[in-house]
Amino acid sequence: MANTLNIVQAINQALMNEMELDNTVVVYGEDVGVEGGVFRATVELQKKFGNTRVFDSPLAESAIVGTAIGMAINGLKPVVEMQFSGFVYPAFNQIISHVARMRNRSRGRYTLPMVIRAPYGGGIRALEHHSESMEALFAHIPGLKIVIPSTPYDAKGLLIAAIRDPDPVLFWEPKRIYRAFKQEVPEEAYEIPLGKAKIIDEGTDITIVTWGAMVRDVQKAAEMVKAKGIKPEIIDLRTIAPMDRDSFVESVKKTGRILVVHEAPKTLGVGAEIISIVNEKAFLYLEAPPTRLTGFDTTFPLPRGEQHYIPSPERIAKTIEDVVNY
Amino acid sequence: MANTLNIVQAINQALMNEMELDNTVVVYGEDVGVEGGVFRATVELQKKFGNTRVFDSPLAESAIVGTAIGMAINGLKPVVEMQFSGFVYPAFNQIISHVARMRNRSRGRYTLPMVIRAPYGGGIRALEHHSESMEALFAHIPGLKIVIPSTPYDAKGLLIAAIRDPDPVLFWEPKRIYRAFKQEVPEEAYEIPLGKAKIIDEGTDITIVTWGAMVRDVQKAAEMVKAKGIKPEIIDLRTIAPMDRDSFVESVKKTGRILVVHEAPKTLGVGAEIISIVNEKAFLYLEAPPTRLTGFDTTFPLPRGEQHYIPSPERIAKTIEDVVNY
Amino acid sequence: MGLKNHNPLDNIQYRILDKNGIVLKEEDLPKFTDDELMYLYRTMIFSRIIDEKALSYQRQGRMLTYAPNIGQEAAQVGSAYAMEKNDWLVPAFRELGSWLVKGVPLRNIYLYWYGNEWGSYMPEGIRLLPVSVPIASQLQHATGIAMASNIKGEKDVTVAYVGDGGTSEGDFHEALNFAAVFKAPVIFVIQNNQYAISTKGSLQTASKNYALKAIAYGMPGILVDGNDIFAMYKATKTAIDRARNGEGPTLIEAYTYRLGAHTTSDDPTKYRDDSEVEEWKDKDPILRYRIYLMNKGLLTDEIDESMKKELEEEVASIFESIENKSDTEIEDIFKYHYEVMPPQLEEQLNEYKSFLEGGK
Amino acid sequence: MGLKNHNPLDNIQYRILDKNGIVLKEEDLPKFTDDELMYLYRTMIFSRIIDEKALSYQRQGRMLTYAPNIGQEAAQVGSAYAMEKNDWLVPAFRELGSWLVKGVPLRNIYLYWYGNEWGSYMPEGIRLLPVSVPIASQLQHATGIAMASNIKGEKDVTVAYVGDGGTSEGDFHEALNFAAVFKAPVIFVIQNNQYAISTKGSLQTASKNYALKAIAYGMPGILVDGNDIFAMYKATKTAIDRARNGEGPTLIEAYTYRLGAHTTSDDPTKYRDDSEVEEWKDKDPILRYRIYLMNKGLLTDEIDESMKKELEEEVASIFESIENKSDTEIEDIFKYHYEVMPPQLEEQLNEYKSFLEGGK
Ligand SMILES: Cc1ncc(C[n+]2csc(CCOP(=O)(O)OP(=O)(O)O)c2C)c(N)n1
Ligand SMILES: Cc1ncc(C[n+]2csc(CCOP(=O)(O)OP(=O)(O)O)c2C)c(N)n1
Ligand SMILES: [Mg+2]
Ligand SMILES: [Mg+2]
Repeated sequence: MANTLNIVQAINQALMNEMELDNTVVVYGEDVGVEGGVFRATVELQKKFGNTRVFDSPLAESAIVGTAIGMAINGLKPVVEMQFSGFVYPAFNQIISHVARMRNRSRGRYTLPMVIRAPYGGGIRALEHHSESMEALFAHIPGLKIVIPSTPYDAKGLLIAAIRDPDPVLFWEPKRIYRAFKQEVPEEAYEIPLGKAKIIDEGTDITIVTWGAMVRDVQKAAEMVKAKGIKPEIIDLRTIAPMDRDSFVESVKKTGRILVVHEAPKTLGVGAEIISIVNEKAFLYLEAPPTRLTGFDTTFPLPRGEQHYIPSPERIAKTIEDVVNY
Repeated sequence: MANTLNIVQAINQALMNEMELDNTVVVYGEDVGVEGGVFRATVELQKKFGNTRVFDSPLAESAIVGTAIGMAINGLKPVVEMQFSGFVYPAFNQIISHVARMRNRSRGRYTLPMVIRAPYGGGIRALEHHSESMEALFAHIPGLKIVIPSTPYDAKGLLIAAIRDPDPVLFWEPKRIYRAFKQEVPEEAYEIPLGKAKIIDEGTDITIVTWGAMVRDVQKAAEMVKAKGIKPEIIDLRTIAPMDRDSFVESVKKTGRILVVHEAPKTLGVGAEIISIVNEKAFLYLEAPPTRLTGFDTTFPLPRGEQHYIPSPERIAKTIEDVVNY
Repeated sequence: MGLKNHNPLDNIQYRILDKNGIVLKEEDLPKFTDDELMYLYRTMIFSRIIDEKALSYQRQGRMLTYAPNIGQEAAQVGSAYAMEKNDWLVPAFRELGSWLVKGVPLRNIYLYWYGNEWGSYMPEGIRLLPVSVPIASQLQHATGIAMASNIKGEKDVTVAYVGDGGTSEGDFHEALNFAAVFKAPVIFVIQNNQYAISTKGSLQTASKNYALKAIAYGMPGILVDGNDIFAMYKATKTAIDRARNGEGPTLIEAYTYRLGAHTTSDDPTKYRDDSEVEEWKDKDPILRYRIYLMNKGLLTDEIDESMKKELEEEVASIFESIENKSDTEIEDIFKYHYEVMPPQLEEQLNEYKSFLEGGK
Repeated sequence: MGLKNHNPLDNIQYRILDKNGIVLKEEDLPKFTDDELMYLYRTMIFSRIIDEKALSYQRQGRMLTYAPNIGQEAAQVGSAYAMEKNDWLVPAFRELGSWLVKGVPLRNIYLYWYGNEWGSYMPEGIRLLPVSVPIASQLQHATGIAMASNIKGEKDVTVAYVGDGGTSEGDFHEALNFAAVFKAPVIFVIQNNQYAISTKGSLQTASKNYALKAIAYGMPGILVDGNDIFAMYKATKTAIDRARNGEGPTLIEAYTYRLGAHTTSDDPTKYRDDSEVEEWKDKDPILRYRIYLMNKGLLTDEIDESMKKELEEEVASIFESIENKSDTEIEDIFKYHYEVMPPQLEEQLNEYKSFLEGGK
């Protein structure tokens, strides 16, 4: 059985499925219970599973993440929500000092099968701190996994895989496309393996690596350049850490060119790592400088300026041409 | 007048000088007052300037940084200490949400002339969380500056420049070499400009970029390879963000090869950014893959394993040879 | 009044004016001139109109998200009015009434909610920080500002706001603890509007009220009827005087109610009953103050109407002055990160501008 | 005893055994068998010897940094002894006595301070988390473990430790608030040893004591003479029984004193007077308990001597078993980050091993 869902509905269904299949899964966070989350990702869960397994917490991110660590140690699989990824920082100490390290510290005795979900990224005309893309911060920290889906189908399969993963996973949801489009999604639970990128368009002229909401912008740009005879290969990274390096290294060996497109600031954004890996693994194949098209090294602007920040399909297309014509 | 000081003494003298010259400078943090800091960097300050300007605070990093924001807004220049850089994370929200953004948010009305100092890096046989090198986290955040000195002379001049800087500066001190060697340091205040790297050894065969405690290890490695006829150009980055790109870009144009050496984990360490910049600015000059030699993508090991983590002069020398002989 | 006589453990709200506009504590009644009394009324009405018009602009698609203050005007105006001009105000994000008392131009306030960077620019001379979105984080700044006043030997007091939800954050705890340890001249005002978005107080804390949390820090706390503008003024004034006198911080809980939605993105019918809201409409802080002024002969329906009309026109004209004319300049995105723009940023700005100009 | 009768606002320490070994509250005296009484003594002595020997190894350059517990043995052993086997213990880093009660092998404890990763490995069956270095962060885990017990309908109770300094961190506040809101079966034990490294209590908080901070969360708090093993046991047991009975969390302040340095890197003469230390040596928790046992006829100088000798030998032999034999395997640095090692890590491990082997 399949149904047609957008990303936020697919996430909701993933939670429904897993809570049904595994009664150690619990869901909590700010406003996730009675209200079902400010983006409605957890809607109906409390009604269905009761307020022991789905509940509203006090307003304290460090405690939400920190108690999830304790729950995971004591046999549960907490899936907690940060209301926006911009509000995860009060919990940063818990994440870097404990979420990332408990398995290593305890030599495998205490593992943390937990998921931290958060809506992430810009472009929804929001107030300050509601638009950032800071996945690189977490990708730099040994011991973490971070996943960013770009379609309803992937969102559901990746979230289920994240919940079942024996290790902690940060699951950052591109809220700009929460409701942008629908897709056929199986009703039952299924997994999409973490750590595997996906080639969503095969091509020969340039490798484009991207993820999250930018995937659709890249696809639009690809249509524009295809009209000019350029054939891009598009890779949706899906898991940011640990990264599927082979996916783009192999692709670059074929295309000789690479462009990374992301919303996050340029300096030390994930693009920097991808380019460095390409240098290490495919240097002799390179026919043009590996290139980044990213957000600026500025704070994400408020709504009346945000149109400038996220690389537009037009800018992406222009950059693809520049790299191909190098 | 000059005297011979190690790094921690040079830092202490910088604080002495600036507190004397500018009575808006205040110093506080955990154990910095009566005790003079666990590494003695603030020793004698309270005696000299009284406990209104130099004081011990309760054990709460978010408050230490958060109150410094308020003080800076209200006309002071706070220089606060995080006891170890591994304990800055409770303050991460204050740093990313406010330290980095207050000037931008307020359109220049509220600026933050403040400094956050912390001993950083590994190699002192310490307990968990006392050895990390996480400068990349801060370098990714728009609006921050982060400085890492490598000598007593630089430490003093850079710290004074940081205190005088109208914007907030993170000042990460390589504690492994706090007392490793002494240098002639002028007694009076002087500045070394932020944002400028330093070529500490000129050469023609390979550009090596490094900073902090690794500088000395790189110098040792350079001696080893010089014996084999290789002439490395060594750049001490000094300011990690915003970075002096020209320093290494120009150097690579000359040498055609670059190696970045840092203690931090490889993935999304600062090396990734340097390599990406080199790709963007000097692609056609490259004669070998830009290379990183870094800490592992693991938690920094406890003392009985730490000798494996930090790249040794021998490993550096070997890697230099590999890149030069590519 | 003395704060000592109002132990928050007793869980009794400090109140001067009851919900029918009757003065309960003549001896505590602030000695305001008629002008002052009318100014306070006008400010509450102004706040209400700014909210209502913003909500209607938002419904018409002319405004972005908006967070209304309806029902909390007395808590805001009453507390802010106890401040001197040089005192610092550190807001959370739902303190419109306090901003107005502080003299922030409505233009800025609307620019902020309109999504323009200049909304957070405070004109020189107004000691007010911009909105702090990360809940409770601003309390640290307030304590720091107040500590700086002490260090500099200046007599300014800082007043900081936080919501009931905000009391659960670690920053609340640390800011109050620092304030008490350093005897910082800072007043923390909790606007307990009983909800943090959809989350009720009983899910936020197990303590009987929020004011008593002061005890943990060795500072006085007082529970106040937040819909009584006199009580809010009096409690805040007492705390400010105390702070200015070197006696340290105070925690004030303004027990009030958020009559509207959390923001325009929120639908409160999902989590609370209309009957609860109706009950609180009865306790509307403007209502009771209006009766008081009428009883006193200061206000008539006519004055009231013409005041509202005038304010409505002012609000409309200010909104129109910014509508569709407030896109952020590209340079403005880059300009304010550092005093001197680093080459990286300059390069990114130039690259982008040349892309827009169709160049390379 | 009932917690209700010990209001921390009164600032009176709960005490059963005074510093001269005299029982003050016969009715509260725990009903221990002679074996139990001797076990408690032996454990405190064991703790003391482990500390003293570690300090001497450290002085000889045979041990890395070490954080001694001297003076705090009753607070630790007394509280931990009130736990059932299945109860969870969540330590900070200065709870040696509690670890011993929980049954952690000394080998692990010494491995930890010797700088070996396996020091933090807890043998299966022992419900104790590893040392948490970031101050107060562990309290969140304790609350989470206890919430999970509730969710699963299990009756286990969690006991968590924090220092006086740790109470200033935001995590302390959030963990206690969550615990109270969710009625989690968790006991927070503050070991108030009066210093956070060099920082005295008066610089840490303006409240009269730490136990009264419980009031802010609507949970019971009790101030206990932390050098009285009976009082520590009794207070913790009462709180644990309460928690197991579904009545939620309790905050216990153990008022004690750190007789030694913060760690071997610390020189306390820089910040405190010897006279203060001397005064507290008089209140040594082992001293008063020793007198009690002697008065009771359970302990003689002879038994005491032979017990100490035996324990000293045990400690020495364990230390020797790890000395110079405890370098971390290279694989061990990489192996425990994820259940399945990602290719990146595998590559780094292999590259490094081949470097060591002199290969390419
Ligand atoms: C650190 C942080 N977490 C979450 C949010 C999202 N958020 C915005 S307002 C709000 C509720 C605030 O409640 P309260 O403090 O009672 O203030 P009120 O909205 O009632 O004025 C939340 C959770 C935020 N802004 N910051
Ligand atoms: C978050 C954090 N900040 C700072 C430190 C450094 N540090 C280690 S122990 C300590 C003092 C702790 O004092 P207290 O909580 O009273 O415990 P005690 O050492 O007295 O047992 C400090 C500041 C740390 N470990 N973690
Ligand atoms: Mg509220
Ligand atoms: Mg202590």
